[in-house]
Amino acid sequence: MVNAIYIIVAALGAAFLLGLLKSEKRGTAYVITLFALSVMTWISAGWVWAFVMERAAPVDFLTGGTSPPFSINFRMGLPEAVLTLLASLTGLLSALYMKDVLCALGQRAMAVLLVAVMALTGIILTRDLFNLFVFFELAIISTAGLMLLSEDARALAAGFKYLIVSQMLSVFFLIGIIFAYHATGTLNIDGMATASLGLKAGGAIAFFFLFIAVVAELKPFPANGWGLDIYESAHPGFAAIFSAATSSAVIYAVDKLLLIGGAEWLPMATGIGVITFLAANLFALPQTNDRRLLGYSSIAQTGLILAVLGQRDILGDNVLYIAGGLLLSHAIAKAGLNWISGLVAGRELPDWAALRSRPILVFAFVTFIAMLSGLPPFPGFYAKWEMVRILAGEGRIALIGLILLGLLIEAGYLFRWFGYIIKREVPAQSVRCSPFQISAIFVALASGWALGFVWGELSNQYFGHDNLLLAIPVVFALTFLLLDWLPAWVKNSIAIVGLSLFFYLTFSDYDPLRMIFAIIFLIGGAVILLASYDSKGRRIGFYPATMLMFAGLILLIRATDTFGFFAAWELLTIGSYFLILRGKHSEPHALSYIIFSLGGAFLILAGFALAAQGAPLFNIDALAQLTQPLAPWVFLLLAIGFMTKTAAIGLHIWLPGAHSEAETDVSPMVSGILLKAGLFGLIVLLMTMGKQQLYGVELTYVMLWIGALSALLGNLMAIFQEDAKRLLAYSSIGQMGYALFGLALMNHLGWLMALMFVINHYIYKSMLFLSAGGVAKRTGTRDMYRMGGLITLMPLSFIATLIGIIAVSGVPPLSGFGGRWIFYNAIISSEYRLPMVIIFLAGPIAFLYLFRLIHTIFLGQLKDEYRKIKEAPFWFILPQMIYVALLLAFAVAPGVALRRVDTYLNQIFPGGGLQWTGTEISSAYGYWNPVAIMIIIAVIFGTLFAWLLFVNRKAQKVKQFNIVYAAERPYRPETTHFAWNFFAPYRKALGFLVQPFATRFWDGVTNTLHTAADISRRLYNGNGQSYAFHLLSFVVIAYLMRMGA
Amino acid sequence: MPFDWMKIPYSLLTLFIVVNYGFFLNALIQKMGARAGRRYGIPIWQNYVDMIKNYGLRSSITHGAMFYLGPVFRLSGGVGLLLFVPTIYGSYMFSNLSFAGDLILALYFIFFGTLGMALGAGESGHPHAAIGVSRGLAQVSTAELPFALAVFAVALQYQTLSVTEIVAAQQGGFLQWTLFTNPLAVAAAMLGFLGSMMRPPFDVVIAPQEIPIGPPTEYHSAYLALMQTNRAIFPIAKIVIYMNLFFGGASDWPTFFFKVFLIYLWSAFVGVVFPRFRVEQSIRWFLIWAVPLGILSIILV
Amino acid sequence: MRELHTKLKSLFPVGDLTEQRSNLGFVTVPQEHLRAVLVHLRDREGFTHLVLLTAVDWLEAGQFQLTYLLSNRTAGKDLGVRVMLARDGATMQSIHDVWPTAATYQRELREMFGIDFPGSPRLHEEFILEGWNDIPPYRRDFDTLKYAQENYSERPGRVTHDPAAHMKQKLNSGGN
Amino acid sequence: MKDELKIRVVKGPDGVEFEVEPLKDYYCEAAPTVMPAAYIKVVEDLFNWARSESIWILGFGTGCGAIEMRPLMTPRFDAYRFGVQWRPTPRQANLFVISGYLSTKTLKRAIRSYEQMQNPKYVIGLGSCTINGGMYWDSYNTIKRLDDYLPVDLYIAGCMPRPEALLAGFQDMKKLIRAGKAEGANLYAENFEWYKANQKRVIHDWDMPDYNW
Repeated sequence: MVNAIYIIVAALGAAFLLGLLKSEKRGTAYVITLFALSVMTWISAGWVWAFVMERAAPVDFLTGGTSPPFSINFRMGLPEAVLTLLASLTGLLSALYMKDVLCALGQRAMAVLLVAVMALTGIILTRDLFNLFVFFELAIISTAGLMLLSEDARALAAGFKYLIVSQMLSVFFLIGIIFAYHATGTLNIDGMATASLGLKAGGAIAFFFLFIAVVAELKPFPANGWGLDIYESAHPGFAAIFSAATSSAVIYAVDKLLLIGGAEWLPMATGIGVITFLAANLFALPQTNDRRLLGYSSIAQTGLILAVLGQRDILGDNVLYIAGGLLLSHAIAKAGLNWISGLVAGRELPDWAALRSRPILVFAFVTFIAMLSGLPPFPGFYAKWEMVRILAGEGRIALIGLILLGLLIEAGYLFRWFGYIIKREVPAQSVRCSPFQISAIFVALASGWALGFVWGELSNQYFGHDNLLLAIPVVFALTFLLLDWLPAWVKNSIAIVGLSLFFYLTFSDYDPLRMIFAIIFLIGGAVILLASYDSKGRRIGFYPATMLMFAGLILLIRATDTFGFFAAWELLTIGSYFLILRGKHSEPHALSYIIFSLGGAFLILAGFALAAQGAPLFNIDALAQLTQPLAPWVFLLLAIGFMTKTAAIGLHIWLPGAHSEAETDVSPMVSGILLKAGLFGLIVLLMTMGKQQLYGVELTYVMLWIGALSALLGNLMAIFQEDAKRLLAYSSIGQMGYALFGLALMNHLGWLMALMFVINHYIYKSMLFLSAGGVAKRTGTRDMYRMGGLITLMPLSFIATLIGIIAVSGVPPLSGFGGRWIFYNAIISSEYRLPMVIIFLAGPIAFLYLFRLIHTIFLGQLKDEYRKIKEAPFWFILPQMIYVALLLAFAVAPGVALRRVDTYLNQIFPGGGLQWTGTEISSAYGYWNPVAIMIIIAVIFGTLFAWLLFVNRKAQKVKQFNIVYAAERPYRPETTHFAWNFFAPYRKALGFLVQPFATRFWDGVTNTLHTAADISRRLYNGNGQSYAFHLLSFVVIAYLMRMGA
Repeated sequence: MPFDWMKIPYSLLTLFIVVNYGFFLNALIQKMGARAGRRYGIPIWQNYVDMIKNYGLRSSITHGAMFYLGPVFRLSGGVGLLLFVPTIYGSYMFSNLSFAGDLILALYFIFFGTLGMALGAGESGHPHAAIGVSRGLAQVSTAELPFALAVFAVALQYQTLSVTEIVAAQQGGFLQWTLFTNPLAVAAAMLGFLGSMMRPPFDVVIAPQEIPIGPPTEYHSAYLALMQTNRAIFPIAKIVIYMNLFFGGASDWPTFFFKVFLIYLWSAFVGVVFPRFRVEQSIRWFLIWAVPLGILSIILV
Repeated sequence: MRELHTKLKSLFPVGDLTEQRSNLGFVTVPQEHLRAVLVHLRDREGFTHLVLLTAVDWLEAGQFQLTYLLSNRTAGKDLGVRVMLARDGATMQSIHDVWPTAATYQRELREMFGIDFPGSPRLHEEFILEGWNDIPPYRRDFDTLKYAQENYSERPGRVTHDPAAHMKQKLNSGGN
Repeated sequence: MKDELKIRVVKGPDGVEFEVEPLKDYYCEAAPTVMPAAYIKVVEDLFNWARSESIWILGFGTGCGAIEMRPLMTPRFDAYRFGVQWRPTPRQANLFVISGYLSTKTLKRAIRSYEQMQNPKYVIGLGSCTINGGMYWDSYNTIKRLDDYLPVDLYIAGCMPRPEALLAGFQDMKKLIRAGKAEGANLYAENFEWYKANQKRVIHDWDMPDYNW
């Protein structure tokens, strides 16, 4: 093992050597610089290898054999090794990245860079306070020097402000060191820790100075205006170092200091951290400048890590895993993002759309923001999970709330940014980059995924969770990243075969209830994917996203513990987000989808964490063992989380846009399949936890009301839509309301009905979405009133829609009736009566929008421009016809799917099931015979039809204007087709019910956040004096809070 | 249960009786309306003549497949509705095809004809047809609500969804009828009944002066004859449900004729007295006057 | 009515007042002053309502007489403003901007009399007649009988009686 | 021809332009045909009886005679007892009462409505104006002989005939129908060219297909 001192030596030596070179020898100088950085990286990597693979023990050593301040006290342990590797690697990559700049500026710049990296490694390695101070000073000066590398004129001012603030901090630091040395007689950190500095006279104030000086380097709120100026004006290569390496080093310094301070300083760290995290994220929300946004995000992330360090009293040894995961995620992602920002010409966020010309950069961007947002399979995700789990176990609920809120805001602006990249117009100036720059980014990308794997392995090792990157569905999904160069039809075939094969291999694993979901997710997904054969070309990005969603769905039903469940939930959320974002105008809708989904996911996370009470592995079934007073809260959190996915009323506003703006074959996936994930969650929840009471309120009763209101308002809103797919989307809200209602009834038949709805809704909603999508594809519009009379041109789509609406409306003989029949039987045996009134009202309202759907599209008057359109593409029709067959089959023989479930439900709700005698199905109250119904209706219908054919055999087929028109004739089809605002009288009577209250509420929330951020942001006026004042007031406030107490 | 082929002729017999009674009753009610206006009104056999005439028309047109099927849907709905409910209580002969399903089947099958008819009318391309359907659907969405609530109240009261069992529970004197045991539900249902009979004040759907008779504007000849047949069957089929649920059912044909007549008379009586509501007025009317009764009946059961 | 006439006379070169009743009078104004007079009457004298706009064909004089009948609702007075137009190429300025309803009257006059009102909205759309292909039918030089005989087939056997003689004969023949 | 009936070029959603010819694309072009009576005489007799006892009048009043029809619905005359009723749509009507003078403009609408009725269909001319022009004998826009344009089964003379006369006319109409002599629709189909020529002679802006199905 190479002595760690050589890390410092290499940098210093190289810097010294650079000074000797003639100024023309810039190439040589650059090579020397790279070499030095490589050596540093190599040494650090060697140490990491030693600690990880050979389980080496940490090494302490002193330079020169004397104790500080006359020598330097170093320690090399696993964290130090990793962090030095991080710092030096970032330095190396940034140097590569800044090749042009460095060569232009000459040796001195390279020397400063080397010194900066050296100083950072020094901060990480040193174990004594004095040298910490020295390295800090070095870092500050070299940072200020590096600032000048930027071509930005503001960099000079920013560097100067930075110097002012830093010198103030240095003064504090020095004073602190003096007092501390005076009190303990040692400069060694561990020595001070054992000497219990805090207990000594003046020790507390000494530590306060030390602590505040280092923490202030982390740019805590509000003393961070200067930091932002640096992020904004520095060269991106340097900003990467500043963001990734510097903050990591300083964080580690804080960590070391906290060792001295002991437990009583931890709350302060947490407080500062959380406030910084929240405030910085909030301020980032209205940012339009990319680098400033990155700056805010960096500040926020360091704040979060500080808060985590502040929780080390309860996190214990896990702090390394959690803080490390967050820190490395942050460092890699920020370095990567900063590097990418150097490739983008414009400084506004939408200018980043330029990245679209290079898919690999888009992929890198996604990876980085996923790492920042703590999404699987990256370290941040594991860290988030463990952190929340442990915090919840110790009852630190408020802290969880604040952190999750901050994460949500962060995800909000990051994904908004991603939306810009995917959806905004590509600016004229494209991405310009050298192979060096690309390789730097690529290394960050690769290490991000590698760390994801490492953290997954660690998670497996320590907490018994599965490594997500080893789960077969996820691997299958990620494989499509590599296969993206293949034509779409090949990938589609692979996807279909993959889904079917997975089902074939695993179908024996599922109980009847899960079986229904497995069939819908896997086989159902494969059927919908048939429609994807219609797309030509390569369809970059579609299959990884789709398969990621399906991977999430599959893992969801296969999950046995809460971690697996939650990870699957997040996976399907991200996958579906990417899918939805692909729609032409879906940018804002995809954003609201991801925000609501993540919000819901965080509630689920909190719920699971609360339930686990700190246990690392918590089986889902164990939810059943929860007791008062915990159980109802867990139930509430989880229920709201799942209801976000089923778009229960109030949480529904993301759904209409997201489902209607998605691509034609995506809409059925997200509507027919994805919504079921929420229902599955609710089923699991209700199955394990049953009825819960909170403050005397039966929570399932509340759900009953929510379900009923969703059914009513979803249906009501659907009838006022002009857009076919929006109508279907609102109808989904209503249908999910029914299913929610059925589940919340908490009896055998209610559940059976919900499951019947699950199956039915999958079939007919997928079919209707495909049909509407096919029509929209042919007509080029989704506005129903522009269509009309398409029945003769698109007969198969019409048949699909016809069968679909009969099934949705619940009219016999199709399968929707079975659902209604079970529904009635279910509510008779339930004691809740009032919410049913609402459901009853909702029922007939469905007819209104269903009729509108079929009438305004297929019936009525055909328009001029659509006279020559063709039937929807074969690949859209094929799945629709499969669904027609399925619906008919399911209508005649519902028992095939339901009988086993019925039996299975007896385990949960004993008794109250159905009797299946022959073809007749009966309950305690009534009976029906689907086969008989079908035959009777078919016979009656057939007889009458034959009779009409006979008497009417000479009927003259006429055309669309051959109508009686009060003795006039129609003028144009547009003015003859009664379609727009079809239910005008209804709006007059009940329109007041569909005021967009929920939309207004959520708009209000977002606006409030934005306004608050906008007002507070004026703190940062760019004035150095103000910043100094902020810093002082921060110190004073911190002092008062700590010492005054 | 093995299927009994005798059910078929029996059902046809019921159908035959009900069609004739329906034609008779329609004419009778029309005549009574005329008498209220001091006219003689149509001959009692007029509806038969009209139907024969319509079958006898030599030419007809069609606007397309759905237009063609509309009346078939309509009449199938009527016939099916009739046959899914036992007509005469305690009679095997006139229990029809009620083995196929219970009350819920009948309730949902009501919409079968409506939906098919609406689609057929829609394909005619006539804006008045679409306007009529729009009005009809809007109105029926709240008119059905009190009825649905009442049905539910009755089902709760008797703890069954089987029509036969509901009737059985009402045997033993007229005081056992739901009318007396659960008057609120009956009141709600009978108000809802008005809304589904296409008579004033709820006949804006087929407003002849304004949107020349709405959905059937384009229908004629044999189509119209089928629809007329349905107009004879459908109200009776519907009234049979009301009779069975609320008025003790009928255990022989005279009782059947009498009760059906009285229930039918109720809508006719209201119809000749009141003018017409606009759609949003009738929606409000049902929500304000009928639905609360239904809710009360559910809560108080 | 007389004061009004006096007042008008002091402002515009209007002709004499023809008083039909105490509250209904007619004045003639030169074509070029019509607009000013109408606007004055509407805004200053309270004649806010254009009751009708019609024409008389003075074939012999070679003139059309346009009558703008205005009403003062509050005072209960009506005033007809007349304008004489040359019959050949009859053109009059449109007043649809003073009273929007005038546009409809003007359409009718164009169709029935062939008087042009340049600028009036939808002036050249058919108003009552459809596919008219002769001179405007309200012009007195249009022979409606001849037109009817030429265009519409007659049923033979139609005879015309002098009503007085016919009735006398009928009564004398025993009242059958 | 009206603009909306002229051939127009439209662009489909796929960007391909094509022609739309409203009179061909939006209207059925078939000519009316003679519809034979039922093959079996008894059946035809039954139908004729039913037709005569169920006369549905198109609710379309053309002239001042329209006001004479309204009293028929009132208690004083009560035409319903004779099986006569009014239908709001020509599709369901059998009898078209031309109730008074018929301007050329209304004639166009009358023709359209007549053609939209189903075979067999009957026309009654009410009042002298439909017979020989009546008091509109010299009008520039009123036709004088209805039977030149539509096959009239029965005229009711008078200016105006009172409702009683109409009732009597209906009874005569019934006799004609029952005797199988009211074959106006077939007459119209047989002499279609002649009727069309007459119609087009007076209707100068013919803006509809030759036969309005």
